[in-house]
Amino acid sequence: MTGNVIVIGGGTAGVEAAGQLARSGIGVTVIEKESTIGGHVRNWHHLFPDRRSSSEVIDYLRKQLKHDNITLVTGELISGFDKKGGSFRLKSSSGKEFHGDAVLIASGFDLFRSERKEEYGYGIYDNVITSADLESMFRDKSILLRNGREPEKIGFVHCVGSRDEKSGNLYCSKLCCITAVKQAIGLKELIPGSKVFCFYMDMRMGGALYEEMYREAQEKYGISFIRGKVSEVSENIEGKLVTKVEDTLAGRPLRIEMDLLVLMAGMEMSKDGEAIDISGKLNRGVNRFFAPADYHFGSNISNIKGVFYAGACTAPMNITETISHARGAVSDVLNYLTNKH
Amino acid sequence: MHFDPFIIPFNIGLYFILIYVVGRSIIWFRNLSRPDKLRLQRGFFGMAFGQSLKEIFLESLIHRKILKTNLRLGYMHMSLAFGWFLLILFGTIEADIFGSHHLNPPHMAIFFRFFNPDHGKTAFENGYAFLMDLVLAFILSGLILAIIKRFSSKSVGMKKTTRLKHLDKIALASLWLIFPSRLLAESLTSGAYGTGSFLTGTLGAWFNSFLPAKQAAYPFWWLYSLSLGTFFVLLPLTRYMHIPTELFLIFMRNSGIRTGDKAGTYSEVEVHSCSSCGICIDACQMSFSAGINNIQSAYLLKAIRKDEDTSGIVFNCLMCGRCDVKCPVGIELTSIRMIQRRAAGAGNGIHNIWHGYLRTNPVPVTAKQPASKPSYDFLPARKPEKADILYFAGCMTHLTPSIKNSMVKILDASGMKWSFMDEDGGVCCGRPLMLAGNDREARELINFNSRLIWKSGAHTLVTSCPICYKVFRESYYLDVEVLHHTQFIKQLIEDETVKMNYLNKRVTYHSPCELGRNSGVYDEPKEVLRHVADLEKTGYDDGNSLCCGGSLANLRLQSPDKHKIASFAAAALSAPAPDYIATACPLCKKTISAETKIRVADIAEIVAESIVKPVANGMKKQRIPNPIETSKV
Amino acid sequence: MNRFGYSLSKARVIDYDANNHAVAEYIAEKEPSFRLCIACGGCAATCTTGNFTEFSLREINILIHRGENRKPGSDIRKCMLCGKCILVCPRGVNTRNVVITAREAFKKFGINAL
Amino acid sequence: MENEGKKRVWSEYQKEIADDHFFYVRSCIRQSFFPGSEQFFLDFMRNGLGKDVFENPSHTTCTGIGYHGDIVPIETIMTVVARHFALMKESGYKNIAISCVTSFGIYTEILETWKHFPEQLERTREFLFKATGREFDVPENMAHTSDIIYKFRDEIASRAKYRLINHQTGEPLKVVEHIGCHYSKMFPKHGVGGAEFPRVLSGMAEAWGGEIIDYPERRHCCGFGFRQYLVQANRGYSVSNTAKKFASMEPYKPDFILTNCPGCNMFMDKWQYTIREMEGVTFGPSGDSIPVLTYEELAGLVLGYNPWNLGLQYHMVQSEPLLRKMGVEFDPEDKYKTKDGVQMPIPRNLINC
Repeated sequence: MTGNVIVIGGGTAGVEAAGQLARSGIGVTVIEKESTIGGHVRNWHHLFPDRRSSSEVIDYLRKQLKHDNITLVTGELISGFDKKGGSFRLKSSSGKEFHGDAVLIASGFDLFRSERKEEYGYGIYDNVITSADLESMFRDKSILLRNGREPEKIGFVHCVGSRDEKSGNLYCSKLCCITAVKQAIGLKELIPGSKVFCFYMDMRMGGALYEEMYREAQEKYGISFIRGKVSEVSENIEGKLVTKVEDTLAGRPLRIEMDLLVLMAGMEMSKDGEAIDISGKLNRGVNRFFAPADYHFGSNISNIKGVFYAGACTAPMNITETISHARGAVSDVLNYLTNKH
Repeated sequence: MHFDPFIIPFNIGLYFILIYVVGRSIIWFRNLSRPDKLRLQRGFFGMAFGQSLKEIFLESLIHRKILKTNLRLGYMHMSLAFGWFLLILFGTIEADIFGSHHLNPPHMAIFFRFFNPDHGKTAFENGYAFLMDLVLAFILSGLILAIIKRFSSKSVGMKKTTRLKHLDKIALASLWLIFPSRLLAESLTSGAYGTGSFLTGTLGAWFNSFLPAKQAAYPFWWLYSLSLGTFFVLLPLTRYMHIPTELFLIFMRNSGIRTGDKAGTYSEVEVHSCSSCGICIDACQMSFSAGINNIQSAYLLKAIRKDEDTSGIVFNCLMCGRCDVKCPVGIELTSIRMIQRRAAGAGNGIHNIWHGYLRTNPVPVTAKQPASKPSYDFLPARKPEKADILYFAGCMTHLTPSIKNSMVKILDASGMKWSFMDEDGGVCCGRPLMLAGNDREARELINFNSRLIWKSGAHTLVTSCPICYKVFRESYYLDVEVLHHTQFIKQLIEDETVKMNYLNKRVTYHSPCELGRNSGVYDEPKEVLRHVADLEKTGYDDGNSLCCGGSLANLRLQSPDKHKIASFAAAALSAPAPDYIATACPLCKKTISAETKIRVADIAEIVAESIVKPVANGMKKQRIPNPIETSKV
Repeated sequence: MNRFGYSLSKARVIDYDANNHAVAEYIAEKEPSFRLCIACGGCAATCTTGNFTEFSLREINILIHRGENRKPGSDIRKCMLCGKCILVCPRGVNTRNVVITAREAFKKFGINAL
Repeated sequence: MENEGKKRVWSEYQKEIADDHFFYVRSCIRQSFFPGSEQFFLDFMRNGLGKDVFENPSHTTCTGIGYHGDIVPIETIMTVVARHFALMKESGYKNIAISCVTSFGIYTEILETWKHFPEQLERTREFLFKATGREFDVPENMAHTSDIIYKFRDEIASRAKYRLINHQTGEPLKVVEHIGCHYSKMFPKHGVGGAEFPRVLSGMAEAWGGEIIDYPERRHCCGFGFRQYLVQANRGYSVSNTAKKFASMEPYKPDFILTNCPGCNMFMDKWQYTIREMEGVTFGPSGDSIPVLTYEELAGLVLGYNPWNLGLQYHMVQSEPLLRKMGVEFDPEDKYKTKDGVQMPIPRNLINC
């Protein structure tokens, strides 16, 4: 089989798809905006539910990318494409052009900017951090407050920018619940004497081994789960974070002081993903992610023939789902190229 | 020459222990309640005395019960106890016949060979020596088993063995030394004088071939006497106190004294009668299914003897009664546990009044003040409907509606005038509270239910739950016949009130602990089953039946361990590949059915499915539709 | 003091940090399955006592976890220990021992019932 | 706490505030309880800055208290507000300056309503015309008077006679700002700095040398709550709310409370008295209470106005301790004299005196 496919995005989805395509004899150009591949996984320390080190995923992706059919272009941001006959022309922001027989968009997601939930004071209060910040603390193996002390009371705020009409995101980001459980366990292991709380609206433990991990968090690690959306956070004179939440199970408001508050930032359509389709030719869902042609049978297919999707550019996904989705995309791309020639 | 200094340790030990045991018995006797004193006096001078002697012979010497449960372990106990007894008996006779005097002091019998080293020359003497050697060999064979058991309990067919404390180890060492040192002492003496039989004689001759046997024997006679003396002196401080205590227990029991609900002398004697043989551990499903090996009765009694806090042990028990049935000493283990449960936190449980050799005053009993004392003043006044038969499903049965519905069908079919006492949810029978040690609080519920029962005018109370059944029978003061539904159904069958089709199914029967072992109802359920199906044996029948693990009696057991116990029971019941596993308890049904693919059905369900039609045809159904009216106080 | 015809009212807020967590810790230590509750309410729905009076083990569980001990201290007395809740609990919480241990804890820490 | 973070928030909530030619609408509470404040505003704007601020004597209450007390229907209050707009139109003004935060909230709510439900606007035109024969235009620019003072905060700073600095220690005074709920909580984009970290008062206090305290219950309501206060049986909720705020700010030892809402000012001032009488509790240092100032009073003090002309003696909590800290010169003898020098009766049991 012959042909040349342009994959936009060198994260998990893009690299997985590129590797599979290349092994089918297709020429692949992977265009990554950063200087290196891996996407968000690079910023993560370990993954749920098996607590695998995320570097293993990066190593796997590197191996996938090692193929003569693959050309990796880094530092290029795609800003628009057009289709002439059966071939695509893509423009990058630096003015470069790329040509291919098909385009696979794997532009992934952006983490919700937690500053937007002003009431939580991210960027204002010293010890309000995001789940991503905490991952980098895990990588340093040191969880310290701004004043250099170890936190004793840590709270996880679920659904920051997800399931939130005020943030304009009605959807569930799906991974934050299990990430909070994973991070809470990680914290308890690093600081066994600490008290850890999760403030949740619903615990959405849909994946394999998620519920088991939740149970372990309760039973083995003594993590407290308080059902209620954190409404506001303020700093008191000792620098502790006064957290207000309605304990919906007790039916009463609850006030608790925290040393450290971790905001579980949700997933949003990536800004750079939006830039690919500057002229708005591709359909978008109500969640602003790229809308596949069919949520059941065509989750990798776009409304433009020859443009395909892989991974979290269509909806929040975990690594497992992203890899499956990317493999699905490969099958659709190959079908398309076969019928085209 | 009838004296040698080496006999001093033995004599000190012997006379000490004899006087000590008599003293202790007197104190125990004095501590008995007045009725129990009378019972014991009457028993001691009556028929019970012979009964006791027989029991002492069979159980304390022969160890019949242990032999029945475990041949190798029984042999070990028998050889040591009965063998030693024979050695003393024959030794005394030997000293009496062959010694210089009649009626010799005990050491003459024990150290006969030392004082009569050339005894055994004549044929008769030789024959007697052969007998003595035989008995010694018998004991030594048991001793070897005991030593092996200590280091590998599986060799005597035991899965677990009890753990020892320090003094026990010293006493054990001295006990172990007694018979080898006797063997060596007698052999060396025999060797020097050319006497002895197949054991001592042969061994002695061999020693004499390379040793100055006569000189070498003397230290071993010392060792023999010392080990005996040490063992006797240490006896009151160790678990071996169970030997004399058990004799006292047997007399008490045969006189009709029982453990009862409260701590007393009898329960204290029971605690000291435990030999820590470990049979209760092997019988315990928490041990063999769930691997929990620190809560069994032997450990409970040991903890009481050591005055340790027993609360961790007492509540972690299914109260299935398996150990109770198997205890070779006949200690009422479940009753003792119940006493400790009632006393938890209040200090009026069983205490060890013996510290060292001396009796200490028992800890003063503080009045029990339960935390946040349960209170059921919210219960509404209820007015029951009049009926002949009252049916009480019980809390658990409401979670197994198929049992409830089957009973409704059966009761309707019976044509009797019946009423459903807890159709809209009743008040708990009180047994779960009692199992948690809250007897007084349970009384509130018992009174509430009692009032409903006698106001109904019913002559029979039928319940589907064995837990309720036990408490209705034992702790309610009711003027009605209390029947478990299996008993009730059996009556219906016998009266031919209902007729059933034969189902042509193979079933195994799980006897619920509360119904079987704890209430003695084994036969009626099986007879009902045999009436409709083929009943298969499982190897765990009647007294040996298993607990499902769901028992409400265990307050501490965690869910995963519960599942292990249930799954073992389910596997045993499923082994004959029956069509159904039948049981007679909603809790057992729920617990077992979670662990097997075979259908688990209550006997009531099986009966309801096989009912042909009511024989009392034409009789109007008299079931009262709304039996209990609620009116708020 | 002046009487204004109104007065400062007690806050309804659960002041987690000011509350006494000794009871919750005591129970969790003695009966670790206490932590496993997810407040599904199965226990309360099947409850024999709850059939007659306001009593919810779910509520008691949550309130004790928050250190709000007064209401549970009173309510816990109503349980008959019948054990239906154990059969219903999806998380395998040893509910009866939770109740018994809670009673112990309330006594131990001298928390008076309402 | 990161001020950079706050600046980022502030930069996202900038509103356009007109520079001149204001149609001024008064506040019921402010003109009754703190008349010096409105007097200062008009005086400073007209004489200090030379701006054109017009007052139409025909303007009335906005009926906001009645509206929030559930006795004035929304159609009625829309018509009343429309009448004010008509007066403004008739007077030839396009920029409205509102003294009251309740009114400001009402005006923004009504303008937003009209934007989303234009038929309501048409109905209101009809109602107003039928009732009064007047016609109106929607204002081009709407500002709360605290917005206007905020706009000219640097101008005031440059003319300051006193700064918000403890002249004995040289330390900045600790200022607790309290923003009226209806200023920006309903429509963050209409408030300077938004709803979570409003800038309007903190901007003034910092410009004049003070230090803003960010305490945990900063966002909490003053307790007015309309119905909570108006019905005596509910008044306990109102005072409890305020007590919660005081308890939360107490550890920071604030020198004074600065408000932009006349209702808040009144409640935070008077409830301190009430709580002291009820419970014997005060929240200031050494048994004192915390003075509560309007932004006009504060601006007046900074500019060197006579405190008694600003009406500080009308407060429940007296401000002498604050005046001494600021080094403001004042004559205690003049406190209760009329402008003609006639001695008035002196109230008993003054707080902080």
